[in-house]
Amino acid sequence: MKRALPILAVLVVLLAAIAVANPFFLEPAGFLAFLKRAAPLVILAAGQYFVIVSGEFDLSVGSLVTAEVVIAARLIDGDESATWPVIALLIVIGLLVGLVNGVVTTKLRVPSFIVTLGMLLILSGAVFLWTGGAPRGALSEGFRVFGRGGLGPVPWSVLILLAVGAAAIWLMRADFGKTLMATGDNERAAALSGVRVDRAKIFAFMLSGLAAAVAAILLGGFAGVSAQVGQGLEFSAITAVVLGGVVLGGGRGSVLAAMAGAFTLEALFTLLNLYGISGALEFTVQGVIIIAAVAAGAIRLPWKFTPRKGDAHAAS
Amino acid sequence: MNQLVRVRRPAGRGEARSGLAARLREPTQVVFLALLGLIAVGWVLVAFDGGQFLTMESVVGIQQRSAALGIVAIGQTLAILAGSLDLSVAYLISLTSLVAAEIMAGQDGNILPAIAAVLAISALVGLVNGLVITRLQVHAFIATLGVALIIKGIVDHLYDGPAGKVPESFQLLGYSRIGPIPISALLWAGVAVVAWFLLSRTRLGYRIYAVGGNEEVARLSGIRTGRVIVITHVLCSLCAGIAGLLLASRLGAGAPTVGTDGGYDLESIAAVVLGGTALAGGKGGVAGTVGGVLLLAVLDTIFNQLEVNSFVKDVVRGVVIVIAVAVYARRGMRRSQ
Amino acid sequence: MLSMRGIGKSFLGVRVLSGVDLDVTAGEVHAVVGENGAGKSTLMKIICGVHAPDEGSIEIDGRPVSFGHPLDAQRSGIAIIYQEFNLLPERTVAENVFLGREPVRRGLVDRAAMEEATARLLDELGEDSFGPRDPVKRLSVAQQQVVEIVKALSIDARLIVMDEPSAALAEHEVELLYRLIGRLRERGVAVVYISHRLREVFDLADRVTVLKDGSRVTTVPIGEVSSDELIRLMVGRDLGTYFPPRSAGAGEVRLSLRAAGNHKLRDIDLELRAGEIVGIAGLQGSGRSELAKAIFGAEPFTAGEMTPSRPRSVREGVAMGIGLVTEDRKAEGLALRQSVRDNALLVARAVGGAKGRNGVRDLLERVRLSPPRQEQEVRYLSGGNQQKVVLAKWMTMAPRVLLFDEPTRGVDVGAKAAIHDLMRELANDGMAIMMISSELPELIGMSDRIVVLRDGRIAGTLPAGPTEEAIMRLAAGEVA
Amino acid sequence: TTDKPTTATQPAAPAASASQSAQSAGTGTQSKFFVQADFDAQLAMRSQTPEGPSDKPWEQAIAPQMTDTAKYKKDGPYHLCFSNAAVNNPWRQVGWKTMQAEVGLHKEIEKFTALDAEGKDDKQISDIAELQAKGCDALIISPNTTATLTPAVTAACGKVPVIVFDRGVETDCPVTFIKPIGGYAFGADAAEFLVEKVPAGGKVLALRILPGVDVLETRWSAAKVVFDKSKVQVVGVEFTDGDAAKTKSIVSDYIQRHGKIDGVWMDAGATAVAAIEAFEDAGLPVPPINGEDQQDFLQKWKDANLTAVAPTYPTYQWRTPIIAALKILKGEEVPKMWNLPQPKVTSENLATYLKPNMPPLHYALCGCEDLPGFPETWGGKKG
Ligand SMILES: Nc1ncnc2c1ncn2[C@@H]1O[C@H](COP(=O)(O)OP(=O)(O)OP(=O)(O)O)[C@@H](O)[C@H]1O
Ligand SMILES: Nc1ncnc2c1ncn2[C@@H]1O[C@H](COP(=O)(O)OP(=O)(O)OP(=O)(O)O)[C@@H](O)[C@H]1O
Ligand SMILES: [Mg+2]
Ligand SMILES: [Mg+2]
Repeated sequence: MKRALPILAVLVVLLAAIAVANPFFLEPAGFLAFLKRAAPLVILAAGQYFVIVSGEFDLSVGSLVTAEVVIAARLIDGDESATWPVIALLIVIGLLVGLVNGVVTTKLRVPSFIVTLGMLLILSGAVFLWTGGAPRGALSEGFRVFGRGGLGPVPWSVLILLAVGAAAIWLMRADFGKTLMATGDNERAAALSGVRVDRAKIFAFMLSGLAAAVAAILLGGFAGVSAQVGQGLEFSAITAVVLGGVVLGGGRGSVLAAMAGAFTLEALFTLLNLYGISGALEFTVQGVIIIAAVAAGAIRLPWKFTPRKGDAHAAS
Repeated sequence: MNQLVRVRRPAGRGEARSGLAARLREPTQVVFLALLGLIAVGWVLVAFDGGQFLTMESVVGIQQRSAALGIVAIGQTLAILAGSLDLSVAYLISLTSLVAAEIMAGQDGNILPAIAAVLAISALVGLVNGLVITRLQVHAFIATLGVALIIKGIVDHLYDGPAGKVPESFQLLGYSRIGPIPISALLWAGVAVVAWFLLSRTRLGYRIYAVGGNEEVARLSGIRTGRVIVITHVLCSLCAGIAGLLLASRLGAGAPTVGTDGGYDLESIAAVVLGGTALAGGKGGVAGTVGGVLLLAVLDTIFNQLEVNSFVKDVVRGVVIVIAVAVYARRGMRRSQ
Repeated sequence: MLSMRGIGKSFLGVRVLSGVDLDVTAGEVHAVVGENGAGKSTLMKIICGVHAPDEGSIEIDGRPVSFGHPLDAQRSGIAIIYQEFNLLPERTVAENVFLGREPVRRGLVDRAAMEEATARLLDELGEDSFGPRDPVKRLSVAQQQVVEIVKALSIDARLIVMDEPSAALAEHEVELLYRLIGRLRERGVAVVYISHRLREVFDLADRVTVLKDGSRVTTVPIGEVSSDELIRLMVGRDLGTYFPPRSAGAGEVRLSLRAAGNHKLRDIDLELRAGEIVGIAGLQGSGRSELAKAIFGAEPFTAGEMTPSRPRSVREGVAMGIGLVTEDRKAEGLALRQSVRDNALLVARAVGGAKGRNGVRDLLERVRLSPPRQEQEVRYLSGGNQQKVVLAKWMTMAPRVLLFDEPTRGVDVGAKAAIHDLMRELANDGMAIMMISSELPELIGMSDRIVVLRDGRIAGTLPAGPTEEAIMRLAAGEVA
Repeated sequence: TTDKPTTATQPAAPAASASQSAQSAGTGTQSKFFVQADFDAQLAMRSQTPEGPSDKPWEQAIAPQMTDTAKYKKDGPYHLCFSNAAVNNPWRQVGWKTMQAEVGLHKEIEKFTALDAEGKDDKQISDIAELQAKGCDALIISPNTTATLTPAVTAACGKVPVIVFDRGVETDCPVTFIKPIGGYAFGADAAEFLVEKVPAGGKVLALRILPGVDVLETRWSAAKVVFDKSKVQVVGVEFTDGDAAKTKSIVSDYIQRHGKIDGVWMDAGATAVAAIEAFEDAGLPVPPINGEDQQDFLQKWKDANLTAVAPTYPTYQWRTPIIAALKILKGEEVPKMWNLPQPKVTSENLATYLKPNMPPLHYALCGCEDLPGFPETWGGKKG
């Protein structure tokens, strides 16, 4: 919680600025709409957080989201009865992709940047190879309800977000989270304390894959099938996590802050939109803010490069 | 008090491994061997398909296709060797292609000012990347991603389509060739030779390896590591600027999406690691990168000849890149045992 | 020529040096001695511009200087052989030697000149087992040490700092080093020489400065002290008095090895008993750490027997009730950015044991962590307190066997005594303890039995309280 | 040697001829892509009757000016080559399949070589160069961008008969340029519908995919002309990147901000359903809207009984280049500018275009129903 304070403060300021420009934002419906829109990115950021805090990257989530939506559409093909089996399958696929990322990273010792870059290419190629280039089939109403519908006034995605957020916070407080954090901080020390570091990292990748599956269900539900649904989400998710003060290289930062980072990013987009910053310059503002936020965080702390692995001679 | 004497350890590992077999196991050689293998496979496949593989045109095509990526990848090699990386090259290419074409405005007389402006802007972007990384201590991934977004915003704000006009004389850069060798390939070769020279014959090159190999060791040895990283980023951006010029000459105009459509950011990184340069820095070189780029280009040519669709290409590329790096990683592990 | 006044330095709030004065004159060999962690290396790093002092001033030839970067020191004619290796494994010997100072001709690095100069320096040192073009990653530790020396010599320096240059050298290489230092002295070069081997200090030095707990005790001409006096100055008290009393006797066998071995170790026969502290002695590289890691399961035995069973992984070792306090705390023992509590609970969490979780506070009090602030990140603790956290980490699972590898390296005197007390207390509670230490007095003071290793084999076992000589003889393999 | 055309006579950039007469009222300054003459011509073409078989609109041409091709006459069998810009969206996917099926119809085509530029200008330039060396009898080009591909196309013209379709190039060297009437007609069709259905003073939201693409720019500039002359109020022009989620968010934001939106204009139909859903999710009736001939939109239109129109940019135009190539090689004359008819889907003819067994992103005007492999090849189900 303490670690999340700076980003929460920024978030509150942004939300206040939005409310000034758009009073509707203060009404429950307006705020819920914001939460609903932010939900997929926040969930992805939570998943990405696990990977980053363990000292790795996951660049494959964006194309995984696209692949999941396209797969869902083709398999469901408008058939209501296929909804639940396909949702289960999507989750399995998400976990499986994470498993492969994790195993190749830890067992074959390929840097995760490359593994997940390769996975990005493979997923985006394979899924369209399978569907012949463009999405086909259709999602069922039952599938779409998670992204569109709600329980009374509260959108399902907000409820799912709350559940995912709570689960992520719980996981990080549990043994898994603590050992994962130690792994990201000092892999060797963790291994010599009996932590199964490879397994912890693989699990982190699987959580990221799972988050991508959930985000895909929400995004597909929200707006239907599209081939671009996941475009650029990997960078947004990493940006959100970093914005939350989580350090690339591992071992530092809280999942709450990572999720707050995602909300902040989403609030920033909303705000830029509201104040009519040209769609294009939005990116410029975003770039400046990301650099500034990370620089501010880095300069306050006595920051050091993470020790490079594999130089056996540094220790005497 | 440590009163025990350290005994001399056997110099066991020093056995000379300078034989041909050992040389062939170096990543650079591996990538060129793979290249030869791929050409052989391509030959067979295309022959089965009833085509002819390495015709004059396809050889020219391979060179034309790989020139721009090759130049960017050379720059990226420098950044990665220094332990950094640059995700802003794609947008910088778009920006510089526009700057070049806008300033040239179809006039021969404007070519030199345009080149100067492109190089100046590239150097400036590289300087910003380098300073953000070293002075503001932002991780290279985030720093260059942020700069990429900034450039993207500016380009998208100012341009909504191809703009400017490159004079005929400058288009020769993109289209002329001497026999089977396009000028663009010569430009690429030139950049590669300069980079190779820089890395193997100048102090700066030695320092790049040192900083990428172990920043602390480099610092303790009296190297101003921050300066090296900044210069490396300037050089990397200059390469992107040169690629921007080349693309402008090929397209006859500047285009705001030419860099991103080409995927020059991630693809250049892929080519570099494919060439055996370690993503962590300090190990590898330009020759491997040239091999990596050619490998991707030959792969493309084979796909082109066999008319395989682009989705298969993505899958194969992804698999090739991961397998290549896994092979290098295994090699490294075996050696350090 | 070099004059340092009132140098003070703290790391993360821990005072490492305070008010240190040091004067070195041209042509002098000035030895600096002191216990592990006395601050010798830190002082040297200040001379060489690696660290900036928090207080105090440095003058060279009467002119005040302040080094912001190692380069500044180099330019003032100061070279250093670091205690830790500072080489790039991927580059060649010549490239490492001239790193950052490559000779250039017409703007280009003159490889030939560089390799020639390196070859000449290697020649002077009588080193012919490798050449300037060999990549450093293929060299042995001793050969790498030679490269470090050559690297410092290649700077035409007026002051050369040597931080334990001989630690990894063989006898004849040390001889060559002596001759080299003699020649440097003739040329008027000043040498600051750090070594734990007092013989070398007496052989080489003109004057000696003693550091203790970050302060200067004294500086004297070498002729005015005896070896015993010097030790007393360094340790500051009578040796042997502060070790806790030994236990009455050993209990049941907790762990036994029969002809155990792996790639580094051969034919190890060893028994660890409840209530007993077994000391392990040996030269650097004799396989002591390997032995501990093999028993623990981190680098498992591949041959022989181990009862109750032979662990094949760390987790199996932990499950058998074995704990390992590693020799390099920062690299292998702690997750420095995590809290004291999280580090203390790491083992319990990793193996899923429920024990000790609620009693972390009690545990931290038991290891005498002072003050026991559970939420503080461990990197802000002093070396001694960090080591106590490592201890607490293992105690959460109440191990039956605890292996200590250099448990007091870089730990100050107070914490050292506390750790010693604690080790004995644990033994008295029935734990079997194995302790590796390079500090013979400590080993002699603590152990109920000392096993000496040589080249991965047991060279002999000595009963409680042997002389240092007896250990040395076994360790070095001199036939008695 | 050079692969570069030596022609120095390239037509002036369209910007130069941009009409000054277009008002800059209401929705801001007119796009630099706007060419008054083309605008007028396209709007006129809408009411002209095309020549050719009415059951095969891909063979029809509006007001054709035939060009002689005798010099290209050649005996079969033929080797046709195709440089494709990309197959990266459903429209191009449907078109590409249609083209391949069309090739299958003709025995005299011995070989059909196609290269996919994957959306990269630079690759397409190389592809075109490479294809020229493959002994093609005719080269079909679907350019990735207009301006940047012009030199490459010009170069190819010197060696083989070139057929360009979809996007144009800034040279008239190709034997024929095939396209539907065009973007102005599309944009105007949709805008005129909205002006008719939306009450005076009503708020219209215009959704565009992205700036800078000529075929899309013309759609908006035509709509702009129509809107500026009308009494409806365009409350916003937004770019959606063709992203359904973003479209839905933008529409929701506008509904929130303005309370009510009375009409939605779109420059492409891919995200029309997302826009409709934004109204549904807000619990509001869907206002008059335009989409395109994609099945999901047509289905929604029918199910929700919308007030809608769907101008089209027919995918059947992918058949025409093959037909044209064969005509050229046989020495038959072809229109220099082959303007294909560009029908629009209205409530009246909706039923004929809605094909429930086709995938949601299928384009109804593929003209592929009579081709072998239909409907499976296009992802549809039999029955
Ligand atoms: N960079 C650092 N950060 C934190 N603490 C440090 C750092 N460097 C040294 N220390 C601490 O400073 C103290 C003095 O260390 P130093 O290396 O100077 O001792 P030394 O006298 O050289 O010991 P040895 O004989 O073992 O080499 C030790 O407690 C060590 O843990
Ligand atoms: N020939 C060698 N080349 C490189 N490194 C070596 C070699 N031999 C041993 N080492 C390294 O030196 C370290 C010390 O070896 P080991 O642990 O066996 O000895 P030790 O007696 O525990 O010495 P120390 O006092 O350094 O702990 C080991 O970590 C090992 O990796
Ligand atoms: Mg020291
Ligand atoms: Mg050891």
